Amino acid sequence: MTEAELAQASRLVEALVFAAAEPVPARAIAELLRMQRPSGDEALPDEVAAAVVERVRQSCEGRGVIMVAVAGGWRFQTAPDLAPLLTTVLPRPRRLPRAALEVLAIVAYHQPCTRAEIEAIRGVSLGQPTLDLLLETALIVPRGRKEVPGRPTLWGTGAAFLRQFGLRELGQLPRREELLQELPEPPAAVPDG
Amino acid sequence: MTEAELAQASRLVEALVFAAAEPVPARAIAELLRMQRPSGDEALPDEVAAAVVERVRQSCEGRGVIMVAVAGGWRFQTAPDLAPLLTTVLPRPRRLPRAALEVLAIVAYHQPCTRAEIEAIRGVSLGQPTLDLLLETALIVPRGRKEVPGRPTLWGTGAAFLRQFGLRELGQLPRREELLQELPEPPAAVPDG
Amino acid sequence: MNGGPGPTTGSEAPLLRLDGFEGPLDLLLELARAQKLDLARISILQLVEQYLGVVEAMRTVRLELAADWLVMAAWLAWLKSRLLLPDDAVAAEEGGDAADLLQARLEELARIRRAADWLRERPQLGRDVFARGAEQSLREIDRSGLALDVGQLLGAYLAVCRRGAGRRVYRPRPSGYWTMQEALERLRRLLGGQAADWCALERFLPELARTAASAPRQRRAALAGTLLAGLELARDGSLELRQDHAFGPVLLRPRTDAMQAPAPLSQVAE
Repeated sequence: MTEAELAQASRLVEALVFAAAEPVPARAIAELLRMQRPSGDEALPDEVAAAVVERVRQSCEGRGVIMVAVAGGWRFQTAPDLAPLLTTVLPRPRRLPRAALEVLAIVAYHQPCTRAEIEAIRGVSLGQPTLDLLLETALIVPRGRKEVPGRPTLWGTGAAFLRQFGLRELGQLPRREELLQELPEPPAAVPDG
Repeated sequence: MTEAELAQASRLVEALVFAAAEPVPARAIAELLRMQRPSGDEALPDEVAAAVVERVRQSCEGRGVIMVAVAGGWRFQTAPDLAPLLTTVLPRPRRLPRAALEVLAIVAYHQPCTRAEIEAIRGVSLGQPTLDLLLETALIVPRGRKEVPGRPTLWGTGAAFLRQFGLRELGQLPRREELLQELPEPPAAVPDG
Repeated sequence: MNGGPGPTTGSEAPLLRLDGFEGPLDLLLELARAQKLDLARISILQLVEQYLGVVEAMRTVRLELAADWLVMAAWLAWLKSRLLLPDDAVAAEEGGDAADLLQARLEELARIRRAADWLRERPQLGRDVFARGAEQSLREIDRSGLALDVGQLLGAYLAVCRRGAGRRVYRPRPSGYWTMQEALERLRRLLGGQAADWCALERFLPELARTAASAPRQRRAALAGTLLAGLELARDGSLELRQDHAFGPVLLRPRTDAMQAPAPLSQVAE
């Protein structure tokens, strides 16, 4: 790609990611770039697409709106440091209560798991409001049923979980062993425990 | 404002306009900038707010996403020249209503035929909306007039009919006799000279 | 038993805070943390005694205590007996296993708490970072196409024909015979542009009745109709008819003004 082509491709990727309601997978970006080539059949290596994405990402660094990798794709979001000011003018959804966060953590680490398993770990029953809240926000989703008597539903985290917490994939969660030591600084600094 | 302050103010405005659900009025921008000042009460002239907005607008020029003034304020949108490349057209073909389908079938097998003949075969009158729909889609077209009192229009199938059904010629449709071995002649098949 | 140390040392009324715990396990974890930061090194026996102390103290103030607190207390009392005075090696092993189990449960709960904290600290969408507020649809719906295939078309046609067939039972079938009225119209039309030559009556039959394929009855009806129409037109003077001999061809020609009065009808007819 010439510099001019690269610049135009960057504009296109920027617009695509900006317009999409969900994070845009790298694959979709590469496809768009391929389609846009004068000879649509000509192979556009994935590295070139990745380079264009990286160019866009860098061009946003330090701005008020940045491009981040999340939930298997790319999205624009406001820079985290602006949150205190923005929240004064933007509507804020209610916070997740402690119980909901704990249930979410259990599901994230033990998925797929049943309600009974969740309750056993916390040592208390799972309140309906908590379950409703997690389902409503699609932070947890049903993942089939466990083949035991009663066939209870198995729960797992949904794509909304990754989006909500800005995670690219579940693998970005701290490892189990790390949890009882000093926690790594979010998002993914080196653990020092 | 110092250059650093101006840069930070631009980031904030960019983030606000990006995250807001509605176009952001200049007034709201000025208010946010005032709040951000260490001394919140200090008057921030509107011109300064306007300068910050202009700075953000210019910083987007030539990018894939631009800031534009629309009714009610500022908002981001994808650059107009990119829209055709990004827009996905979803074909949602309509279904023909039953009546139109029947009329079309009659015309296909009895063309050229008059409205009265179509009505005689269907046994109900042919509503204007049905006829209009078929004409609009060019599935049927006028094929001259019948030399009887009133000189009614004769209808036949158009080229769009063949295209729609992927036919090379009308002869590719199954013959009437193949479809209707046991059925008597419909009234319109009566010889009329 | 030890007096139960509150979950937070120095708190003036730790017992009243029992309701603040999410169940017995929560309290146990809190008690364990008060012992040591490293859960792997806490004393299970001490923990058991602390829990039993809290529950006992609680029962002196309040009569009722949720069942799960008592169930846990009973289990821990059993565990304590196994850990303190094992009857035999088997009981001692049981106690050890149960202590390990409790340890593992507390560690898992602690892990989950940390994970929940970690999640809470993440910049959250809609709380700390914001996605685009306004929707921008880049989808266009194209309604111009038609969901229509040959199968539908044929189905519709069959439906129409079946419906029509059913209905015609109650209707007199159109005869399809050539009426005199039709013959009159046809004769007038054809004779209009015709040279004043004699023509056979048969030539004025409708297309259909002239072909061999048509039914004999239809053909005879057409012939009769045309003859009658010819007679009618001869009577009002617009054409002439003639038959040279019996069963010979009936001839007709248009009458022009220059011609004489028509031959008497009676002669021709015979």
